[in-house]
Amino acid sequence: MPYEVQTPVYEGPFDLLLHLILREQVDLYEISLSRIVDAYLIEIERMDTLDLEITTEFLLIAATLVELKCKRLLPEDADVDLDDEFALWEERDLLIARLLDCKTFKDAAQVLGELAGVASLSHPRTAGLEDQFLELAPDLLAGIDVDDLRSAYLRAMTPRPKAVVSIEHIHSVRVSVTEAVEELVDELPRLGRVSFRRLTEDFVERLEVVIRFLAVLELFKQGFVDLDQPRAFGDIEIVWVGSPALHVADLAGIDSYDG
Amino acid sequence: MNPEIPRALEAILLVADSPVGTELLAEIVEVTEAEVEALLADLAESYATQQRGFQLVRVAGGWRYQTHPDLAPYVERFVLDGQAAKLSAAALETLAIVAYKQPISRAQIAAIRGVSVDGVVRTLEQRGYIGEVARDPGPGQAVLFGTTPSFLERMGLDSLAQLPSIADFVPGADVVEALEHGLRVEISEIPVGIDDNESVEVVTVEPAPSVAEPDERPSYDELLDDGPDTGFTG
Amino acid sequence: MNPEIPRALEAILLVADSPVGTELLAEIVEVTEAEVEALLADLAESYATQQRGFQLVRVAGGWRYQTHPDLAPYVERFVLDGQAAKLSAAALETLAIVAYKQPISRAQIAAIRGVSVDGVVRTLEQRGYIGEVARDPGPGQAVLFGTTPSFLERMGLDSLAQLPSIADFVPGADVVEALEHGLRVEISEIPVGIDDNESVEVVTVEPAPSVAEPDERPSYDELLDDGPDTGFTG
Repeated sequence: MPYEVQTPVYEGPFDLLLHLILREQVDLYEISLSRIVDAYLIEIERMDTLDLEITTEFLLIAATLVELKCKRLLPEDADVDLDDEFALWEERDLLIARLLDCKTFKDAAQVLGELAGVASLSHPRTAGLEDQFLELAPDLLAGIDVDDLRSAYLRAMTPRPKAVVSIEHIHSVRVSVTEAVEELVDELPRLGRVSFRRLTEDFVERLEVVIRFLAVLELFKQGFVDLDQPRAFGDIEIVWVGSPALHVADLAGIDSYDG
Repeated sequence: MNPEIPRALEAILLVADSPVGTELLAEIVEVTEAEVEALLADLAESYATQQRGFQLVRVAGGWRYQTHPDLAPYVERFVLDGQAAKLSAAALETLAIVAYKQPISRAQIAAIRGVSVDGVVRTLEQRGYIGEVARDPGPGQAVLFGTTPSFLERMGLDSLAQLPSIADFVPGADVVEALEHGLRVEISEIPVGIDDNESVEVVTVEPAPSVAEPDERPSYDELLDDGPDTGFTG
Repeated sequence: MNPEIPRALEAILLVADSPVGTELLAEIVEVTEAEVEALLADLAESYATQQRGFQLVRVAGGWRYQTHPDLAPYVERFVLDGQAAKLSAAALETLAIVAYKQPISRAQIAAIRGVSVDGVVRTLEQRGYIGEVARDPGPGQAVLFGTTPSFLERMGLDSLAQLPSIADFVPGADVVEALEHGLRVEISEIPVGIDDNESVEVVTVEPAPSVAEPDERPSYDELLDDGPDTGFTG
């Protein structure tokens, strides 16, 4: 069942997360991590444009959130590595710090927007010199080089604003995590090491990327791949560490997800 | 003082196509900067008193003529470009970061915004609102950006000092609390009996048993309303 | 009469780059041409009485603000000082468009810039930076401009091929449309005398009556698919 996308465009993962957390601010103690995580994942799915770079950034935050949530669900007496736990707390604090930073500048941006709005009501005079004075000027091209010419051209050709009305339908994508896992089990042993971006570069639907991401997490959980993210917000490296001739039948049950 | 001076100032500013600094004006009309300032203030006031359709204002470190804001509807009918291209939310956020944190590198802006900012930085640079002001002394020699006089003009500010203090925008304790609460890792909420908690993330997104109606897309709003944890505890 | 009207006239004439005709003014402020004429005469007189440094005068093609002739020595000093003695941003953009898109007609440039460019084109021509290189084969036989050898020399270039590449830049869809539009106007809608007919260019550039919603523009995506240069070669 296709539906129209009406959600606002989120400028980034922090933007979305802030929105999700702060909209429930009225009743602070109603805020639940699970609720936020799920709403976050749903919003990712609802996004109507697929820019892989941006998607990846959203997914990286999603991974942190899911990790926080998993942590919450683990029994206390489980065999938890203290270092891991501290790392997770650190990650959470870092996330909060970044959200606060993001919020600060969002609010500042709003004030700038208001200033710019007021300022744009006044138009400056730009008519410049009257012709008889122009002739006096010794050299009108003084200090102008070809790079200035190039930037002037780009400035002149830069699109003027226009209303963007995007009423696209998201086509229902029939993918399941199981299918994605099957594909990965086929692809990954051959590739050995691959980045998540490479792995999803052919996809046009955001949902497909999300499903692949969940499939990668599934394989990670079952110990068939190692994940590495060398740089914050960078790409995720996926390394196959399972047997080279694994069959899907060897995998533990996977929940299917119909989109 | 030569009675021509205020008239000369009017004439010069009429042909200027960007704000002219007091210093240059003083040099041309050969009076002190303080006198120029006083004369311009008088002129600005006389236009205001006479309810002229234009104003003389101080912006981006100089003086310029501009239309009175309340006439914008008429002017926009005439100026085909209409209003200056509206700044997107992304552009405004990036401008705010650059304005308050300058000099700042592209990577630092991206770290704050949480998204790649290459496109928006390029656009702002093209429009002349930000520019390279320095190079990072470190190994990468990253370009460091700062705001330009055009930025001040766009914001209608005389100088950066007129920007509200960044301290005004630091979120209050309520927001901090909300964030901490929202992201708390709360052991006490562990549902009993879930020791085999694999695919947590998958299950929570998973809409009820959709096997029966494979073609029907579930409504996620419903799921949200029901509370996301239902799937586990039920 | 609405007391805003004379103020609106002041504002419009302040932002105008070239003289504005009574007819267009009357249309914008929604009074008769005779009333506009009377109001402008009053304004001109009030500036004269108050001994302003500027005048409101009627020249060929309409009304404009200009500096009072007896202040020329100050303006000249301002020009010679250097700050104003270079091409304005608008003029530089026009020159850049001609450099990169030659041969190109005045109407096409106006369509890209969104304003009448007659004055600027004349200045650039007078300075010997651009010149007529061809005539449009269409009925209007519009002059097509290109840069001159002396301009190339001035920029330190041996040939146009040495201009910095803009290969990775795709003009906005509305620019493409503007070009298409400019060409169409020139060939099919303006039979003769394009040079004298500033206001036609200005009016035709505007897509639809966007007075009420200046931000709303039609989608030109299909045009973009044709490639950005279609407008010129067609």
